[in-house]
Amino acid sequence: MNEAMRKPNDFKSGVKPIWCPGCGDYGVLSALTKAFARLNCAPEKIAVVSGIGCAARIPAYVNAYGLHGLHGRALPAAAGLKLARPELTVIAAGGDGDIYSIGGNHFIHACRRNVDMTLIVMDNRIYGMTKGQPSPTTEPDYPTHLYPAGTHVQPLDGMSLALVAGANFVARAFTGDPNDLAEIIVEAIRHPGFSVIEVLSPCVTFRPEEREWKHQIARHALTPAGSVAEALAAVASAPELSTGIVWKGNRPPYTGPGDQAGKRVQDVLDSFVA
Amino acid sequence: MNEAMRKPNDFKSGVKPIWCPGCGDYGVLSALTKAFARLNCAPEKIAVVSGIGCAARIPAYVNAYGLHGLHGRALPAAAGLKLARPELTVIAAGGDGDIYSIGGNHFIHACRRNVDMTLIVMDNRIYGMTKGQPSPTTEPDYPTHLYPAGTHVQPLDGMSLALVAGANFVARAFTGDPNDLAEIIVEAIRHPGFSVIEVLSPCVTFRPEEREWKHQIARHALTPAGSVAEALAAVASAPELSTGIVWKGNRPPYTGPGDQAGKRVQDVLDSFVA
Amino acid sequence: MSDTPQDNAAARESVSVAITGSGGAGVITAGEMLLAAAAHAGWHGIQTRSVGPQIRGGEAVSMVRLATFPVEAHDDAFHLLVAVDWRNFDRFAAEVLLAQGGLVIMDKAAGDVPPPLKERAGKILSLPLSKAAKEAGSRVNMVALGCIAALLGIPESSLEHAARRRFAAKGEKLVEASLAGLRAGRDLTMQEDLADHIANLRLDRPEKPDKPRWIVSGNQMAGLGAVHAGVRFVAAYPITPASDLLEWMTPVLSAEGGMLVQAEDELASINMIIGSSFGGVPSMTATSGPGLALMMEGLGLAVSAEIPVVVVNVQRGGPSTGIPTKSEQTDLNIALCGMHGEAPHLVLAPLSAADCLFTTAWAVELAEALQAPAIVLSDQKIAQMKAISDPLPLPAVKVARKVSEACAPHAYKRYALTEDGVSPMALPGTPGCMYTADGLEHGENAVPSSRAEDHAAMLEKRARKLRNHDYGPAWAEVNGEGEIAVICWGSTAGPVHEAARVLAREGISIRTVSMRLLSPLPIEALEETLAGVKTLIVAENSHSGQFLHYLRAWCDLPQEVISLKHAGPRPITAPEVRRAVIDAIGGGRMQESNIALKEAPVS
Amino acid sequence: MSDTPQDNAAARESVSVAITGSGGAGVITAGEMLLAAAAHAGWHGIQTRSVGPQIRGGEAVSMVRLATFPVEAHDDAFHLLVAVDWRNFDRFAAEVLLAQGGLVIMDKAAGDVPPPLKERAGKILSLPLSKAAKEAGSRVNMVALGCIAALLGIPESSLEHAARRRFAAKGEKLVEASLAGLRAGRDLTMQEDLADHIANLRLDRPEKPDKPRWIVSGNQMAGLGAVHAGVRFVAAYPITPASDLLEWMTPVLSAEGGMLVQAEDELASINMIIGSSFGGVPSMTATSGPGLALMMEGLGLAVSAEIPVVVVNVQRGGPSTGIPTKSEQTDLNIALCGMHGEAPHLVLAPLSAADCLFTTAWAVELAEALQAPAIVLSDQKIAQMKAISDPLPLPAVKVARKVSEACAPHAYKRYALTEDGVSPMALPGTPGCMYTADGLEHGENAVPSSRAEDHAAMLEKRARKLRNHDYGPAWAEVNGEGEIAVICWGSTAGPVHEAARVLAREGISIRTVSMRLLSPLPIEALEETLAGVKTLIVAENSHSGQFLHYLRAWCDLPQEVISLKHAGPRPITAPEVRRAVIDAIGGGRMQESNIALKEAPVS
Ligand SMILES: Cc1ncc(C[n+]2csc(CCOP(=O)(O)OP(=O)(O)O)c2C)c(N)n1
Ligand SMILES: Cc1ncc(C[n+]2csc(CCOP(=O)(O)OP(=O)(O)O)c2C)c(N)n1
Ligand code: SF4
Ligand code: SF4
Ligand SMILES: [Mg+2]
Ligand SMILES: [Mg+2]
Repeated sequence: MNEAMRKPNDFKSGVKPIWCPGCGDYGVLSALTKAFARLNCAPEKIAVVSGIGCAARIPAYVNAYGLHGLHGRALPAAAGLKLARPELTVIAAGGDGDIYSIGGNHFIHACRRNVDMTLIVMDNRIYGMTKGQPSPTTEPDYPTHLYPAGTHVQPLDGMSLALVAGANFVARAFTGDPNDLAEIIVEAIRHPGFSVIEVLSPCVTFRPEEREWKHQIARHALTPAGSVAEALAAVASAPELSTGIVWKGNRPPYTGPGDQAGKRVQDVLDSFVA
Repeated sequence: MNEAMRKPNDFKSGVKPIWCPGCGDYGVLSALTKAFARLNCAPEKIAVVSGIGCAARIPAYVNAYGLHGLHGRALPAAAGLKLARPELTVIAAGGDGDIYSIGGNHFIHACRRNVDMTLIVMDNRIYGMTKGQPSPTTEPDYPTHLYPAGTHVQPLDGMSLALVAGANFVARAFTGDPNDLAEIIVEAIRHPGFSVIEVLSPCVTFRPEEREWKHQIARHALTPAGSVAEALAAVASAPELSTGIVWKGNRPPYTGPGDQAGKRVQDVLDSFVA
Repeated sequence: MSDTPQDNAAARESVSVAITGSGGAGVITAGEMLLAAAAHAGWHGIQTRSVGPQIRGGEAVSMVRLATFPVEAHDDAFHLLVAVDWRNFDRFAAEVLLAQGGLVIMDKAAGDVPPPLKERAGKILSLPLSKAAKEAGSRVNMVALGCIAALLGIPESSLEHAARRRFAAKGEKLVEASLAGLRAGRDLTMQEDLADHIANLRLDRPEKPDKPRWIVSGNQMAGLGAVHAGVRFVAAYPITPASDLLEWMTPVLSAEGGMLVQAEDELASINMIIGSSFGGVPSMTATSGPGLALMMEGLGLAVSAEIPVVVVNVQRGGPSTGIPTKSEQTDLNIALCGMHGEAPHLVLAPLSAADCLFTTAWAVELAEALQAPAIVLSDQKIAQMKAISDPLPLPAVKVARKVSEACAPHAYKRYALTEDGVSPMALPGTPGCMYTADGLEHGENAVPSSRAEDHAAMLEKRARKLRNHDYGPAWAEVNGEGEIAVICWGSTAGPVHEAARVLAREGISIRTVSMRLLSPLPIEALEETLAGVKTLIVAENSHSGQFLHYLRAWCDLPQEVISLKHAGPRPITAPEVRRAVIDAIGGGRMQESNIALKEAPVS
Repeated sequence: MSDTPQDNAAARESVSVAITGSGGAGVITAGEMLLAAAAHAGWHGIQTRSVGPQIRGGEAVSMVRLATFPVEAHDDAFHLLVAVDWRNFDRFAAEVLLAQGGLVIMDKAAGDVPPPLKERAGKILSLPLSKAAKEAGSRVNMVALGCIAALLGIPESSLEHAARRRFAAKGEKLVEASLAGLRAGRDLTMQEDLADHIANLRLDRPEKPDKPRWIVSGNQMAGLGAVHAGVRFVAAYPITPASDLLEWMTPVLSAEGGMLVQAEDELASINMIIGSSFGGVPSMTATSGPGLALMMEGLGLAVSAEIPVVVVNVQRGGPSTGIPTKSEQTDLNIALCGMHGEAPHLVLAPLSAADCLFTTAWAVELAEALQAPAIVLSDQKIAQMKAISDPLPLPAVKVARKVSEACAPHAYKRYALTEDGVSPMALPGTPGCMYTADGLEHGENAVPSSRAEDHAAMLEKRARKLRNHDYGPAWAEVNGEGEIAVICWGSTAGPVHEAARVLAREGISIRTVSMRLLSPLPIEALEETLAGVKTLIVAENSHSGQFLHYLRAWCDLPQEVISLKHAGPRPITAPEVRRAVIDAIGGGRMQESNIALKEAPVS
């Protein structure tokens, strides 16, 4: 393949998505392939790692190496891969349930560990794949089959958690604006360390009212802050559906514990002599 | 037992702790029994729930009901108990590894769920029970047997996470100041919703230098802030070993999803008729 | 029913219909309404579905079997297949086998009939289903249902009843539209020369039941059983195919003064219910394979600390994420042996959708009585099946935990070495009994101990309490006599029972043993039940024969053992069981050793 | 060695010594130095320890056995017991049985001898150990060690060598002090009239080895085996008794260009190594029961997606948190059957501390060759044992994953249905082969599929690749001939081998089968090996007989099967095995059925 000529289509696998017509995740797929084209990555040098959920189906649709693993476990699998194969471009992807609910512990520890990879959270504020139970980002009074009267639990604020936990790049984007999303993905991949992009991605089947998001987005209401504290304040004060990059940190990426003053196998054998 | 006369000793079980002589956890035990005495709780109306670790051994040493469960799982067990038996005073307790590492997901979700109970994190910045591996609060360059050259991973900031995730009461205390700690525990128990107390509790065996903490504590450098953002700023700017209550929120505690518009068993049978 | 499935019965006692079409066509609705109408008219039957991977808009098949007698399982072929379209039909081809000579009805616009079907079909009828729907102002599924009902002889009044129940909440206009569609379908059928087929498809008149029948799913019945038995706290994390069980429970629990909490993950859900049950409230969770895997550490704690909890595990295709929407009986291994250390506990399995009511309630009773975790192994087949049933009585379970009275300080022994192994449990709030429940090995007083003697005594206590309990006759459904026996567990009971019924009519008597209690294995009762059996057919929906090997591990089995097994989307069917029995009678296959197990041929 | 353990041997081929005392007394150090000195002098031996629940400052026992021949297990009684104090000695009483007539040496200040010991002891000697230590400017453990060495006849030069190695890094002053203590101990002993006991305790001279011997622990050897076999990525979460394995690995991996990452929990560690191995790097984790429970879902993914990973599970007492510091063989069930769905995988078990080297390396070889997860079931006994061994050669394993070359777009089939079931795996970076590894059931091209045919084909493929592999002779150590066989697995091999050695000298020949490969069970090889056996003794350190029932589930066993089992802190001992054999020969116990299993009497 001529490197200079890579197009978004070069990054589509041809596998037909199981997504509902109109699902926001199509836009993410499209933006991701655009980003890869802009970065002019070789498809075989990319790996997309995910958990389980509608969003987490994305690896198979990308022409790249993919690992469609376990619900909640995209981040450790992605970290293991990136640490073992540092030359790869590693993307982790999943839904709000996958990353923030069952995967919450890996999320905060990935932020603090700061491996050089990019996480895309496709937030639809619902469990799509299991047909409409509330997720950590679902509003407390939103009625579902499981809770006809709502959960009465405060939603989780993924971006603020990412900031506090130490992510090195934090942004929110909207799937309905795939060029912007592609640009943010490009920046996130380029930025060293762990990058988090929360993508507002409507579930048209179980939350049809999210189709309206396209009219409600506060485009680029978030801009890179000077400190984590400012970034937190910006997230707290910005409109609910704001997009933009809010944080670009400069922590060095984690590439493993490095030299631990050890000996090689052949040299360590002496230590066993009585 | 005459209610007016309960003493700290009434809350000691008589089981001999496995802790090393000089371990900070003795002070937590002592403060906890003092707090119960001040609150004049009936011992049978208290439950102390923990995971696994040196710190997590505390339930058996308290004269109260106790559940010494699984590593990392104190919080869900405590939440289940409190939701099922709301009249009990429920304390969850554990170490920095137990709560922040393997238990990290339950920690953030407990903050956001806001069940009315109190968490005591005995932070010694090490895994004591397993003999000295780094915990999420261990300094990146601290040498251990596992990482002679340090982990190179940024420590986790439990208090900021608690604040962002929605805990309703957040404080830090020092085990070497058991009266102050007892007072903070009393306030935390009295405060509705989920209360988090991070207690600096030296591990004299694997981190002997922590004995010096008693000279380094910035007593009450933290005071109740007016907003979560201010609390975050206070935690960020205060000296590393500050104590004090930094946040008292007013979110209503979660007592379950409440009325979900259902019918009782006898009345629901009709729905099966073809 | 015959060896090669074909369609040559005269007056039908049982008929099977499949309706297929892509998303939005509403074939599931049509199937459910067919079942409802049949139930109303007095027939028995079941309805299941199979769907493609698409979340919405994917293709689907609705599979309905109606009969004059109670049925719990599908036949192995369909007499009538109605296709609204053929999109991706090959995905289901293995699950939807047309009977030789069966009737295919398809929409005129649907395109070519898939070749294998063409070969088997007795007749293929292209009807303008969608056109008629448009003309009637209705939807194509209603027209298809109208056709089917007319062919099967479902009374129009029952069909109308079903339509009204279904659509009443959505307004009279929709009801009228659907009725128009149903009529259009009937009319289409009547215009054709289908006399032969009609004669063949028409069901015998049912006996009118005393009371209106129920339509139940296994998941609903499991929820009902749990709440009826006193479960008041549920913590769970959604997973297919257990989510609808949870969705059924939330409102009922809230009305009964209990609650369902959605946990952040399965680790939280199992530990939450350990906490609530420690507090004295009967507690439950529901999950499926991947979630069960995450709960095993928690279940081990419940074993060691002797805290009753119930886990309803609705099995689906494995391993790993596997095939979430299809059934399988392959979580037996993990349910029996999935904990580290020596961890005796209860494993039960409901035998049918309706039996989920009793078995789940019984699981609650046993868990509470024995202060041990109980795993209920339901599966997608019965959990999401809609089955017609006589109204079910609420089972007479006695749920009672042995609790401790208040006592003098330091006198209470939480893990007292009682004769039956069950020790009175003090609930928080009980004065004087303060103790700490522990997953560390402990002495009678609950204080951790690493002494060999304490460990041995506690291991023995925890095993003894389960071993010595009197489980009564509910451990299995045992029927029939004979030197050939078929043994199965859980949802494979349906086809086994039906095969026995068919064989009985053919003059062949067999013994059937359908196991509900899997752990502790009732070895004595089982060996007694199998006394005199020469050939044992072990039927299960697994690849490796998990059940067979479990039986071998613990029991002396009859001389000849035949393994009838296959995993995956196709369950074991009654005709397969019947064929295995006939082959076994054919003889020439007896063998001395039970090692070189025979595997029954499976189509 | 005799039936009732007593101390009446003449010239000793093997002697067992226990040193006990509370925290800070340094009894563990003394035991390790005794072992080191003996190794230096040319003896064989092992040293283990048992500690109380205290993190520090608790009581401890150091148990040392020295012999003129290689030993892998303790005898069942101790000929010499040295007590620095008696604090909480009852905690260990069951683990430290004094031989009838054995010698007890205690510090003068230690107080009363525990009554059961008093009865068994041939002589009890109160010596001023601590006083002598003070006078020598040394510590009491060195004085005790000096006594012991003198009694056993350990050359002073070897003792000095051990002291120098131990303390050199801490400065010459400490070395000198310890030497002074050792001399003081020797002198104390010499002042007493112990001629009888000395004669009794004194070890035969060893044959001087060609090369200096090693002292190894199972955890070290497992780490060495893994790194030698090519493991370069380890993610793990600390847990007793696996942590020291991890601590051994970190620096070596860093020097070898690999790394060890401490994960936030076991869910993360197993998924991290799945990620790294997907990337092509041989990967491993280590854990114990509770951690293994948390890894089962991940292991299921590795089965389904066919990603090789190795889990070294160092067993400890269960269930739940159990007894973290003591050994047990009860994670067999979970290791074999702990995954949901049909999940064929590898399970191996090292037979001794030294064998951890080969078995772990072999596990890496097999996992990589078969693209499947391998669980290595080590246990606390061998993992933390210090064993004298001839220098171990690095095993000649061939670690090679079948990988795919670059190929044309869309041509690559990750899960191609090859004859041997192993499909070439494309590593990220390989042009043209881009695919998505999946835990959902899939077709050959890795695209998810819920079709019955794909499921059946993949289930069969994943089973076939394990079933058809040629594992060679390493599946077990098989020794001896005879109609009586003892079968065991993992660390129980030590006592079984020793019992066979003793029996051989008594003129009794038995067959021993010590299994290293547990899954897939080598049924044919096993049945061949057991051909002609009339009585099979199944020895295992479990309460319910997990191994026995596993064998029964899959194999035809000999007519008489005797279960020799007990769980918990006391492992199976050689004398127990010998007694079971003698009893079996005694006869009168043969029985037709292998159901009513006999349980061998266990002291
Ligand atoms: C261990 C485990 N628990 C539960 C599930 C069921 N499950 C599959 S996807 C999913 C949640 C999906 O929600 P989200 O991550 O928000 O993704 P979406 O489908 O909305 O894109 C759940 C609970 C599972 N596969 N594994
Ligand atoms: C699932 C599981 N993993 C690991 C362990 C081993 N373990 C026991 S305590 C502990 C950490 C203890 O550290 P911390 O929580 O900080 O408590 P401390 O001992 O320092 O008070 C670990 C890793 C375990 N018991 N269970
Ligand atoms: S259910 Fe929702 S999230 Fe899933 S594919 Fe459909 S629209 Fe998208
Ligand atoms: S090891 Fe550390 S934390 Fe544990 S008891 Fe000792 S001093 Fe306390
Ligand atoms: Mg979602
Ligand atoms: Mg700690």
